[in-house]
Amino acid sequence: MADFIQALLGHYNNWAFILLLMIGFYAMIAKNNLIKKVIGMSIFQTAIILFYVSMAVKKNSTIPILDHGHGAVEHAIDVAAYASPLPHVLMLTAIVVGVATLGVALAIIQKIHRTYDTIEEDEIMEIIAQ
Amino acid sequence: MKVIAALFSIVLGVVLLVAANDLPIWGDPESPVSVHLSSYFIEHSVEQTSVPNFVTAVLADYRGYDTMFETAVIFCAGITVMTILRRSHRLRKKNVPPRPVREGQDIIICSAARLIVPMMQLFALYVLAHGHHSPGGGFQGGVIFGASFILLALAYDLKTVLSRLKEKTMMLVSGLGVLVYAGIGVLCLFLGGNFLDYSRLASILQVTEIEARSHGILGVEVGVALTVTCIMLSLYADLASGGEMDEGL
Amino acid sequence: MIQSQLPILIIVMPLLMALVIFLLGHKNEGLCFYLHVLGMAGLFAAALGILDQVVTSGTAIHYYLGGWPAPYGIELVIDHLNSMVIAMVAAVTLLVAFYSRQTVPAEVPMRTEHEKVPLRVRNYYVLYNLLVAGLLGLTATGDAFNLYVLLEIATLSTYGLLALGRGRAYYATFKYLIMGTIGASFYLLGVGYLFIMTGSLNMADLFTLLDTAFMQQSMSITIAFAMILVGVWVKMAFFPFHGWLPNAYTVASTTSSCLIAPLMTKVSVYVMIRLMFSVFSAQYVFEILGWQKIVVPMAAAAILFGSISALGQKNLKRMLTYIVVAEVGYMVGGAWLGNVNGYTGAVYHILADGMMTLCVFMAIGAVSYKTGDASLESMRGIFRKMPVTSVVFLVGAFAMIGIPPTCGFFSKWYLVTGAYEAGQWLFLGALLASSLINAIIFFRIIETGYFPDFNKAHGHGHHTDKTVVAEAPLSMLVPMVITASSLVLIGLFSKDIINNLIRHSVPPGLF
Amino acid sequence: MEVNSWVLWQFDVLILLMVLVCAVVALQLRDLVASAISFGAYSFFMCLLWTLMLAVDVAFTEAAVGAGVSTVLFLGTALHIRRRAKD
Repeated sequence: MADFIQALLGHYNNWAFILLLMIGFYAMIAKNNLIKKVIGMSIFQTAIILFYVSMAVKKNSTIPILDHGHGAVEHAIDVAAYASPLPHVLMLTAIVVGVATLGVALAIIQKIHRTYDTIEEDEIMEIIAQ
Repeated sequence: MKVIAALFSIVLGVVLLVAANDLPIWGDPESPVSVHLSSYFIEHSVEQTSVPNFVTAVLADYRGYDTMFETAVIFCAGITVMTILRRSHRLRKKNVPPRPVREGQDIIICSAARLIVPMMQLFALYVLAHGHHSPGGGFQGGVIFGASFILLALAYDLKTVLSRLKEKTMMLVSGLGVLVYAGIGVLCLFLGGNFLDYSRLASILQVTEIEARSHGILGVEVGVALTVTCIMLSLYADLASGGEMDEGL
Repeated sequence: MIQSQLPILIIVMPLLMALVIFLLGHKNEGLCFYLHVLGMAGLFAAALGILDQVVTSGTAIHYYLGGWPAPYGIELVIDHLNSMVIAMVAAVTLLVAFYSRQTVPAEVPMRTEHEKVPLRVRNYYVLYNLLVAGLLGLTATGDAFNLYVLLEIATLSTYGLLALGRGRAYYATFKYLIMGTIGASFYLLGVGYLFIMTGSLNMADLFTLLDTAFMQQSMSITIAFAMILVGVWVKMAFFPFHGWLPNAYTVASTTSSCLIAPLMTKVSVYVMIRLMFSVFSAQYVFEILGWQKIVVPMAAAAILFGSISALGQKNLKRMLTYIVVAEVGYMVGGAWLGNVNGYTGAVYHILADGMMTLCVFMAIGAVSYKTGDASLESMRGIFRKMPVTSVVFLVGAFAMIGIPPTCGFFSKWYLVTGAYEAGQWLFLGALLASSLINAIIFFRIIETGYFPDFNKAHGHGHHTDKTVVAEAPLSMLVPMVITASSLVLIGLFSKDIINNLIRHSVPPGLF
Repeated sequence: MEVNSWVLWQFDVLILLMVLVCAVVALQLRDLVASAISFGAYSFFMCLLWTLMLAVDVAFTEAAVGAGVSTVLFLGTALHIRRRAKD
């Protein structure tokens, strides 16, 4: 039992990532309101970012900035003392892509609202079907 | 639909749980992510680029090509939003939903904004310039700079901001930002290196190759910041005014 | 020097051209067009140069961005497979660039008569160039994460180009945006699982790291592969995930659909083939996982579904979009047959289908440009009114059906041979059935176009031509004729293309 | 709990719970403006979480983009359209 709890808690980031992914995915497909769909999309994307960020963590390490400051490095750098920088770099790009998609999605929603005067999916479908 | 969606997301969750089984232990310093490429960056980025912030070094140099397209993505989003939302004078007055009436400008908010905005802009420049040594860089600096304009637009109104920073200038600068980035890359081509090989800038800047990389990173970060500042403001202006550029929130 | 820099030039040239058009083109829309054509012509020349370089040297070109060695920096890898795709993309974009001279000002909604808004035209060309940069970049890259970024820039500009259509375009684009984001996110998630297991992002590096018994048994890697496949399938509108495509492409403007329909799905198919064989291996995909038992019947279902849905459409453009869905089934099925003939057919079909989709979309676009709509009715008597356009359409239709001198025949030949060798009878049957259905569809249109009076005598006698329809303008005819003749040329030179390019790119492990 | 002794795991779990709560609340609220605000809160907690995970650059960006600009963009759109959502 203790092992189980330990395993459960030891991977709690994984749990949260999976839960958020599920929430976001569900909202993207099932929500009727287009804005809610977009919020779901953002949650889905941040969940993936959480996954990448949590894989960069190392035990007993610090942020990925060298604390020697300027100049040449006198002694060897202890790799294990810094969190992995590469996933962070990838996720910076992913955040930017996320906000770009968000902007375009919101612009399209405003345009949909101008055309159909609603942003509820079922009402739009009704208008289109006519 | 809801049932299907719930089913799909549960399947997704279960699949991911199964996959989680043989993932490396969380926080393990010996995991492949920490060992294979990341350790190279931690060990070599200072000696190769003289940038102590590994994230900045990897972002703007080792994977600078990604970042160039990241800037292009932002630029692309700005143009797309502008093209989608803008409408002509003839259609402007028609079909506009009633807007919340603005009850004058609040003196407290306006005065506070006046105080905060210069600080924000200064901080944004600091974040941009100090990205080599502390968290931050072109993107963060640009967003903060853009946010300072958005704050001004929220406190006063959009017209005030757009009279200071003309829309045409704004879009022009956003294009220039990407051009600065790609231009530095092309400059490296002309100097005989590969695309974005900043070490070739050494002959122009009269510094060592390692310092040239550091300066090159700063150069492209400035380009990123220009684009991001202008596009963030333009996204806000377009979305908050429904493409009419007259009044914000 | 310029020889060694060609791989990056093909990507940076459209990016720079987008910025140049953006900065210079806000006053004069004619200037936008000329700059655009100039850029695309240069791009095409560069693409041919790179193709020549690959064929003569016989090895892949590696280009290290920023001068960083392979797994640490990003590299571009151009081999026989993607140099062909690059040449195809460059050719299509150049042809559409010419074609766009009249259609873009006419179709990008200007909203006003008295007040011109050339900004939209300029922005259209900027997005066009960004799309091309994204597509070429994701074709040339050798880095799994870089592929994601470029996929996003390509799709983001696609949203912009599609949303510039009319009426329903916005809702269709929104649907596409949601589906496209799901696809890209799944891809990103799959790459994340690969990354957490191996720590690498470079495709060649991943290939070596994944080639161990531990990795091949790992559940995470299997799921990563599944995620990546689902992500790419959503992007290419493979059968169960195809829902967004017909709506989005039907309501798009003529130029947008001419540009996006031939390119987006084919490049996604290329991405799938690249990931299947260059990140994972043929041995892993076909022997260890053995998913071809599921995927090939899915492809057969896609072909049948696409063809049968196309049969029921009144709107020609919508009909073509369903044919695009069916064609995706051809290529996915071919790639998953797991033998050399299937692979050859799939890769050859990327080239052939790109050109023939372009051909029929351009012809239908010219008809709808002249007559105002794209229904079957608009084709009535078209052979007399627009002879050149109809001949072009005829050639495209023959290629779609798979009649011998055109390229469609050869890709089908290889696919059928591959399906026979693999014993995939369902796929074989679907291929033949789809040819038959395509024949019915296109001969119905040709009949309407060629014998206008046949139906008039039976009740449509009161139908009179309100508008006198003449031939399409020269700027549309020239690219159409070039495309149509290229269909025949690709067919006639199929042996050379296959022997010089495709056979060299066959991954080890296929037999 | 030696597994996570190098961070305050209670704090971590608390923030994770807040993230989940904010996500659900943002999706369930009928008022789109309230929904946008709680999405901002979600982004902010997410950024705290990433700070704890040592991803300072990512957290910085998320604080500026997610909690700042995205929220304003959502608000800008929500005020332009019908504010009540059906679900």
